[in-house]
Amino acid sequence: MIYNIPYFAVIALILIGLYAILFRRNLIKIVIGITLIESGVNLFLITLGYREGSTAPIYTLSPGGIMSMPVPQALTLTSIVIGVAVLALMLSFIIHIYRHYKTLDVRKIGGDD
Amino acid sequence: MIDWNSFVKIFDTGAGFWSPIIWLIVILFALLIVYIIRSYGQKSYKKGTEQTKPFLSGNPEGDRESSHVKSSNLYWGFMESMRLIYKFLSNIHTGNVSDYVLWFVVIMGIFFIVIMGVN
Amino acid sequence: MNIMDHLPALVVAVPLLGAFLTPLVGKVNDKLRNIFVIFIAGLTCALVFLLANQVFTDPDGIITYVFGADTEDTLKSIAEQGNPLVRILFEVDGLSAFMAIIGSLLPLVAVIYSWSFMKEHTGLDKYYTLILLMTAGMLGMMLTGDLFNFFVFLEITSIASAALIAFYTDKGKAMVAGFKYIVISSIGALFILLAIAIFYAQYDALNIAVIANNIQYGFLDKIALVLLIAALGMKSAFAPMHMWLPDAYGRAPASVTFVLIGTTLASLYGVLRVCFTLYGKNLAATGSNLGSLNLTPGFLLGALLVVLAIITIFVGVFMALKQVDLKRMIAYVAVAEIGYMLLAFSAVLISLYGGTSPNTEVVSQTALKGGLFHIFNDALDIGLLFLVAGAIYYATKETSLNKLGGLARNMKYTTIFFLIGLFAASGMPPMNGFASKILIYESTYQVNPILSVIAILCSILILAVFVKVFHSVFLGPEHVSLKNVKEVPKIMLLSMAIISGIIIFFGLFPDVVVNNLISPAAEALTNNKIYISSILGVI
Amino acid sequence: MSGMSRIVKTMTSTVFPFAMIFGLYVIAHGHLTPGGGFQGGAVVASACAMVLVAYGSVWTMRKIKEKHLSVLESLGALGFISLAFLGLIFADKIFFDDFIMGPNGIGMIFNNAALGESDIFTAGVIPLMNFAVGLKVIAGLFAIVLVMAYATVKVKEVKSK
Repeated sequence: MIYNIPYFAVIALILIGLYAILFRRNLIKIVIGITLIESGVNLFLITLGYREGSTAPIYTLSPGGIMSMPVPQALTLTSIVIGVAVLALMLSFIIHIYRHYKTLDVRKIGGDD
Repeated sequence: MIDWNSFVKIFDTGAGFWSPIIWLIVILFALLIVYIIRSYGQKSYKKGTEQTKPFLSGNPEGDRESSHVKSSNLYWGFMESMRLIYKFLSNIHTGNVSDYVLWFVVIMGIFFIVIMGVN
Repeated sequence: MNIMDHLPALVVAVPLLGAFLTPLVGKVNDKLRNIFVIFIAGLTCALVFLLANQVFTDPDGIITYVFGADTEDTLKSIAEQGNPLVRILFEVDGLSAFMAIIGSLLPLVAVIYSWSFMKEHTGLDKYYTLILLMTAGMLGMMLTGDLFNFFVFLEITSIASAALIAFYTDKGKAMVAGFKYIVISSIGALFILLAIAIFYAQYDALNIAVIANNIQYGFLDKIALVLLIAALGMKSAFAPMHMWLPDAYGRAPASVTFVLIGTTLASLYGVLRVCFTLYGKNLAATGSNLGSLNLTPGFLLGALLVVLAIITIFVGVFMALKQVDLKRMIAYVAVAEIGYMLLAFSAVLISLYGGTSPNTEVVSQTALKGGLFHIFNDALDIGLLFLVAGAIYYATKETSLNKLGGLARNMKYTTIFFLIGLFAASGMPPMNGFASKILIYESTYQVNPILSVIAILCSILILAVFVKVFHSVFLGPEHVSLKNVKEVPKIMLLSMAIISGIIIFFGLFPDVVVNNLISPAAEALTNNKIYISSILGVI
Repeated sequence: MSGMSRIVKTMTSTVFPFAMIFGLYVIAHGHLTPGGGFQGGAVVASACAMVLVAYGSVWTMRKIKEKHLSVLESLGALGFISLAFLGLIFADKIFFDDFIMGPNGIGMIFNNAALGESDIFTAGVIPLMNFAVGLKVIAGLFAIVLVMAYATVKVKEVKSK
């Protein structure tokens, strides 16, 4: 049971992120929701690669024994890097939107018809 | 690589065939007939005279700008008869990004229920 | 170094190299930079054509490329020892090559078009960099054989596209459209990553072929299927998840919209890959019975997608009739066209796995060919219409249909190109749109006649939409403000002429295209055993 | 964003070299210890961001221009992709190959057994790629933060008018 806690955390993070995106009106909070989902997915990937009592997967000076799987860590790192780029882009959009509309309310900036 | 015979081959559509070349020949033939019929018409038509002006029961012709149907008024009848559908469609196209994501979650839920539930 | 051995890598690496060189070349001279970008896009296109030729003449119809190691050694060691696959592979089969041709042709025409179209704007170094990055990402999505790599390329494409949609930074609505696009894309991509993680947890692999070989269709696989189809479906604008598309297409510069069509189709390619290759083994498995109908997973998926397809066609056409903004209107028609492709592919799934129709083989092959042919035709037709819309914007600085009129007097060539696009997009003979739509009609009629009736009716409505545009933009009296409108520069006409030429060629000789381009792609889709055995040896 | 108090500025100047060196260490040891181009680059960029916060974006913008940073960023990306292309030219002629320390790598001449144990290129192209990525990340992240900080200044000016 105790080893399943990370998976519950993953589900909780994704649901909280979706809640923020669906029901919050502030653009910044929507962006926070996206980063929460991203953290959830990253936690899921990291949890997949972990085995109990394993060491970091570095060959030099390795104490031996089991090592945790490095591939999910590489995937997570890539995902984090992409997340930084997406976050920066979204925040710069928000700066521009604020400059044009003088509001961050998601309902007031929509309506393109 | 490309088989040059295929340029003249007839395109098989499963139940029938489709050949643009034959279609073009038929259309050209039809245009020829139209031209022949047209050449039997009145020869007394002259451009630039009173003949070409529109006849509006003797009233003077209105301003051209105002007589042009604007695009937002085109298909008025169609949209009026489909008013309920258009009202519904306008209501769901809110332009709000939260709603876009909500639709994604809804579709994901429907797929989830159907695929999990049936099999 | 034999360049022919490294084509799959070069197809992605050349635009990437070009993208990072562009700001440095831009420091020298603007004209030199434009020539350089066109050269890179042309080189990419040429490499894609060479690659496609290699794939189509290959006996198995598939080319595998391993990054960072010798391809043959790696494949041999996998076949002998069953090595765990940690290397990134590119697998180019008929479908990938077919999509890559679209994905390299669109940016080439777009950069030629941008020479005049974007001339008056600043920040063009970044614009061209992003266009090339988008190209690299798009081609990577189409060629890769690795799921995680697919996700990375998807994100590269999304980020570059979002930044380009918001190119007109002085317009608030463009910024909002860019923001909506990046939110939608990043959420979709995160759910795709979740599905990939589920696969990795179960099968210890990221390679599409390895997962497709081992897949069990258990509980977790079903979750992954739902996540992948929903997320990729949102990226390829299935209704009712299509609403980002009119915003994004309508607000981006016309040349960017032209490339965006390619990225949307790349996501559609992802849907096909997931349905037919990744889950190809499981779709025919027996499911529960509903009356006399056996609900196989494939049939169920097809039934769900056919509902989405009909909704997509309906919503796209009905909303298009209502619009008054030219680019938004064409964007809604683009949504409807995606519905047609989806209709064809769901007809394939239903006829293959429904097991009720007598001549399944013919129907599914016809539908598949029609859908794939329509992918190319949609890119060309809708793309041409967007280029024309861009030309009208360039000449008049106006996109609202109510403020345009009588442009046919001053813009003769643009009018002709618009007419070609009109006929092609609404499926009038003898244009290419008709050739693909008739395949879709005939195959869906055999699945269910109502589907094809709806499809034909909506096709007529598409014609009505464009008649409205033609009437209000090109006919009628000239507006006072539009008296001095001039024809657009020759280089924009040239790029429109290239696309029109391809449209007319495809329309007049559909058999050539179907035999040489579409058939290998259809073969690759229906037979996923080749895809698997090219990595894992004969199974 | 205007600058902060004198205390903050002094402390920033003191800490900045250490943060910088730590970041560069993480980049340079990326192939031996946890870390690498992105992580080290992020550390260096946050050190730069610290200067930005302490001294204000207007002052920083006077010292370093965003366009110079974008050239550096291009150079970093270019270095990475060129290393991949160099694999096509040297050694085994494979894209993304380790052309320095691979089986037929050109770096093997330095690692001659006769010279003792002083192997120079134990990790092949990986450190070089780490340097390229690090350059890109430093320049890219700092440019993002700088431009964003500068943009908020403009928003405030517009507001006050």
